[in-house]
Amino acid sequence: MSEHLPILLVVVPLAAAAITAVLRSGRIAWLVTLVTSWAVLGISVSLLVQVLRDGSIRYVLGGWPPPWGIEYSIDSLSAFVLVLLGGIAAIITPFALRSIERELERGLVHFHYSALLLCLAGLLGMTSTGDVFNLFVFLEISSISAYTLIAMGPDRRALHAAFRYLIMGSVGATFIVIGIGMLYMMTGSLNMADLAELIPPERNRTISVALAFLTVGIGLKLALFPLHLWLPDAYTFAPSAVTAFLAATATQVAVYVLARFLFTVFGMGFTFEVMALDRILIPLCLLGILAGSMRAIHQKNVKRMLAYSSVAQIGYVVLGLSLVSLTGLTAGILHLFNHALMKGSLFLAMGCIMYQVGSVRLDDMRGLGRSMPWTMAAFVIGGLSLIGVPLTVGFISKWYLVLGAVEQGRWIVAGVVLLGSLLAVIYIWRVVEVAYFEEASGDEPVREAPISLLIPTWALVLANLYFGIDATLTSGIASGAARLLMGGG
Amino acid sequence: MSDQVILRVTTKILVPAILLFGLYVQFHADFGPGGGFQAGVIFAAGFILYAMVFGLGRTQQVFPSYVSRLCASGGVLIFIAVGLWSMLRGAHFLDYSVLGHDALEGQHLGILLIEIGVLITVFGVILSIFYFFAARGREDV
Amino acid sequence: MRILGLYNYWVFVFLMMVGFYILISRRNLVQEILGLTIFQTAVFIFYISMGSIVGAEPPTLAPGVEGIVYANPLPHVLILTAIVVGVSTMAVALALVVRIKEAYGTIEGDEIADLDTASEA
Amino acid sequence: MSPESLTLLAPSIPLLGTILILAARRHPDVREAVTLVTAVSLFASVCALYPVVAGGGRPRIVLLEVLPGLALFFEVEPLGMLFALVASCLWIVTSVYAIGYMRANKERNQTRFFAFFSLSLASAVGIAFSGNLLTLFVFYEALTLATYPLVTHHGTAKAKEGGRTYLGILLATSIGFLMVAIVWTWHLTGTLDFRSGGILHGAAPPGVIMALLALYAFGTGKAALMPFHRWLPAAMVAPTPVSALLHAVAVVKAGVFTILKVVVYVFGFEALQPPVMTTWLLYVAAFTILAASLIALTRDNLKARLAYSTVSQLSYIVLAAVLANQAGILAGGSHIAMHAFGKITLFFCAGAIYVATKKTEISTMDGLGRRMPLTFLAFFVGSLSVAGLPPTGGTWSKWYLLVGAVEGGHMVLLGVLALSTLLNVAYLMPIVARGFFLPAQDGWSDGIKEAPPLCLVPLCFTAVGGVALFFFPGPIFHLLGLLL
Repeated sequence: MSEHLPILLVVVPLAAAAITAVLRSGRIAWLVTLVTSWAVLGISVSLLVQVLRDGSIRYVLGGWPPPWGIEYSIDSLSAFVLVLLGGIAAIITPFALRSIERELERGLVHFHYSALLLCLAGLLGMTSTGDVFNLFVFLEISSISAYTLIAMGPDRRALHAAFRYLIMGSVGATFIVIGIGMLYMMTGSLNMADLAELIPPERNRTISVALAFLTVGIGLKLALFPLHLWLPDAYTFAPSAVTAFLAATATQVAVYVLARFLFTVFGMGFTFEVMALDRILIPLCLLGILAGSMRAIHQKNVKRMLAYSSVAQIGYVVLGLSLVSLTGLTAGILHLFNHALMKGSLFLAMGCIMYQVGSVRLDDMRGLGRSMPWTMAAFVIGGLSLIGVPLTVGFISKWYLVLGAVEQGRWIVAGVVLLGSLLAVIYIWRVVEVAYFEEASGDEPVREAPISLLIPTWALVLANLYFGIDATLTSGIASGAARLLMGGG
Repeated sequence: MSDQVILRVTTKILVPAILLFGLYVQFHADFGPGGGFQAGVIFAAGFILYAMVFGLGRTQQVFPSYVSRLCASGGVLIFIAVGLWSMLRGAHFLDYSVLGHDALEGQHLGILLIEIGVLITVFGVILSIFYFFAARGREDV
Repeated sequence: MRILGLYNYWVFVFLMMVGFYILISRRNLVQEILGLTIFQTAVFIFYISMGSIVGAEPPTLAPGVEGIVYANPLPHVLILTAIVVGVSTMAVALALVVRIKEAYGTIEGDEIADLDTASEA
Repeated sequence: MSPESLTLLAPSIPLLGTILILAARRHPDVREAVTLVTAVSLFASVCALYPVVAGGGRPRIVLLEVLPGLALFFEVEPLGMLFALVASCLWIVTSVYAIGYMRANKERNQTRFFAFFSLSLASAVGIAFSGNLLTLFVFYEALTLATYPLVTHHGTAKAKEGGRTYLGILLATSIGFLMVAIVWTWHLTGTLDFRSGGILHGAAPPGVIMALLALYAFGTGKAALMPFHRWLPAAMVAPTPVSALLHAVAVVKAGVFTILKVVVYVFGFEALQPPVMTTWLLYVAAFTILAASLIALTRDNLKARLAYSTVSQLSYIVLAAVLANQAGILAGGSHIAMHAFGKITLFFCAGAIYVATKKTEISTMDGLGRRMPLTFLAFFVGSLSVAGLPPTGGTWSKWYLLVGAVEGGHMVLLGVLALSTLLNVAYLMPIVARGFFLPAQDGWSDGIKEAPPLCLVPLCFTAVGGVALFFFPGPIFHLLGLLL
């Protein structure tokens, strides 16, 4: 059975999505989702173990050998991302039960779980496939289900946010299809490993244009500054559990796809030496870090603040990739993982507040430090992680990023990375001050969130601490994956 | 539009023909252009035509929206089941060769089942979308 | 001649730009969807052109027929998938527009933005 | 118990104390007993380590590996031993004082106060025992965060404002400079361990060493080198016990301790000899000494004046460290202890005056000395200690500082130090003089008496301690001698 794990990983949530769509009870749909997400976690962990032990896994679909058939290929990088996806899904599903019941209409609940599973299946597929067109299909599966997930948000603005996301996401997807088409035109292959060998290393106009289309297309999905315009609204108005899920998974997988294309498919030499893409990406990332953090400071809605912070954090991740060094790549991959943990816990804390207070505006958070001590403590720890305080995962990311910048003598990069941290102090502390120093304004006392919401939140918070204190595991995997990407190029 | 006699009569004649043509496209796919995809759309078109002439209520008596959704999911499940079946037979996911006595028969059977799955899903999805848009803003459904 | 010979690629670029222009210049949601659809359709033409070979036969095997140049079927298969994806996207987009119309009473982007700022204040 | 496990035990005691304090939140008496027991057992376990370290041992225990090749570990060396001794000894005194102060003032949120106080001590001991730069950085940041709720204890707008400055400057300098310096050191040497003789010597050209020195000096915001000193006066919004222990001893000493440790174990003396330019940093420190003293002269708020005095005194230690010679290290190391006893006495007095009279401004303290003779006597002794005059311990550190400056050939610094002593006298002695010699102002002198015993005893104890250090500085110099 274990040889089929790569495909089961995608098929199980897909089947579960089909089943939950026709269930009439939200609770049973939730149960199916829960079982599925735990199964996915189990499968992805065993895949990671397998990959670390025996090296990359390849699985051929339908008995058609590559490059004709679709191939699933899992190396240490994809297995790492798969575990992240499984873990986040497994933690957020228990949270979703009560949070979603409160925020959604009754009739929509089982559709929500169906879309969630579909989105998960798409993300898992994107991560495990070795075929570029298959990747596009999974990308669209996850995107379309993400649009519907966002549109289910309790506020009517969610609809408009989802529409904007849909338009920009579809443009991005179309760009990706064009890029893939051009690759196919030049090489006659869609298999990643095959493409990597067939793409000529020297300058070639079609391949260059393909790179441009793919980078912009993925950049749109990734919300890479300045293509991030859809992200703040979408994250702000989506249901809380959905925001946490998307913030912790969708952007991370998009980064994974970018890394796959830039390093594995096009190859490091072509992307960064011939095309010098780093000269474009690094300034954009730096601008993204600064602009995202500055915008975050001025937000009145804390979810939107965190969304802008995500724009900045995506800048960090892509910055790591575009340093094109072992340390830089390790930093990027680590931050991909770590950012998911931070944002996951922060958005789950927002979900707890939404559940009890019904709003996540800064003004409505007065006195929450007293009335919701556990939730706010989770927020503070998540925030400290975002800032990059030692013993949290954020510190590990910053450590590698700064090290990568210092190695190459890029002082401006190191400076901006740390400046971003300081800006994070400002926007996180705005919330802390309101929650802890201002008296509650409401008439009726706010109570602590129920334990079923707190446990998932704290599970992520503890993960923030654990992987910040003992980062040997994650950094070992990340540097292994980085070596693979560098060697494969 | 149910008071237009010509429309009603034409529709009554056309709908079975459309459905039959759908099945033709479905099963002729072994030898020429066609397949579950196109067939599903044609099949759904037959129902949609019926609904436009005779009203949503009557169509849904024949084919409730819940069943259309069941179809949409069921087709996907058929597809997955075929994949798992070949897996249980010891081959990779969706490797039809092991489904029959020999590889040729297996391929035949496999693609047939898959196409039926596609037919059902596409039909269910198209019809669901139609139901959704048509029912929007109305009290009677 | 070479430039004219690639006319379907010119059509692709033209349609793509038309679609993209509509997409960014219109604030009506339905018109935006139309722009998006034209934009996507352009890509279909791109893929189909890619698979065409002058004088090629449809790629079906028949006993006793050999030595024939077949058209490349793969781009067509790919684009069939892409069409399905496009249709699904459009379905979701239209469903969203219906919901937006119900919630806001308008499908003009500017008016929706005004309503949003009004409810923010 | 083996020295290694003691090394681990010492920082865990206050950590455990924090948990117990939180658990005992409903019973103030139990809670306070826990605080005292924790403080005493911490001091006892640190003392138990003293013979080992004084005998030349360096007990070491690895906590865990954070990144490949980069572990969190404790290693007790003489400098850290000294810092831990001072901090844990004074914590006992401060605990007694804090109980008296908090109860007399009927402060709110006392559980939170004592819990975070204990947590701060855990971080301080962690800094003292840290075996490499990473461990030090971890506990350095932990100390910043653990003291934030103490600084903002009152929760008023002013406290919030002070907390902002406090956190802003400390985090900005540590993340912005210190972390870069640490990462750069790691990049250059591949290790962050504290090793005798330094790890940077010969690993980098003089220009890089200079840049690193600047990053370390300014990155250690807790050392309050100008222009990054603003957080210390801002932290004075905290209740006085916090100012006394943390902002005269634990936090600020953690800063200068970091600089000392970096100079001794990361750079090494050789790395800081010409052609590496260090003179400019000496002058920055000298400027801080004089400027802060001058500002202190202008402050009427007693705690603010003491805060600026601390800024000035911290730069003594920075100056001593950057001299990078033997006398300098003796001066810097011993000044950690000497200044601690002097300054904590002064803060205790300020707190006692506040408890007894609710007065914070110096100009309103005329004649108080006759009502509170013990407090003002202790204040006098503390002032002598801070100014470095006999018969107090401060004399020794100032002496070695002068020797170090002469050895290093920096005659200008002699003048600076002399001037600074004068300034010390000028901003501290008038307070004593006002208290004893000026006539009491109208209307308030009736009914004022010494603060409650729980406040009074500690300040007498530290004042006596300051004098005792003049006569028995042996253990301190024995420890520091091990470094040379």
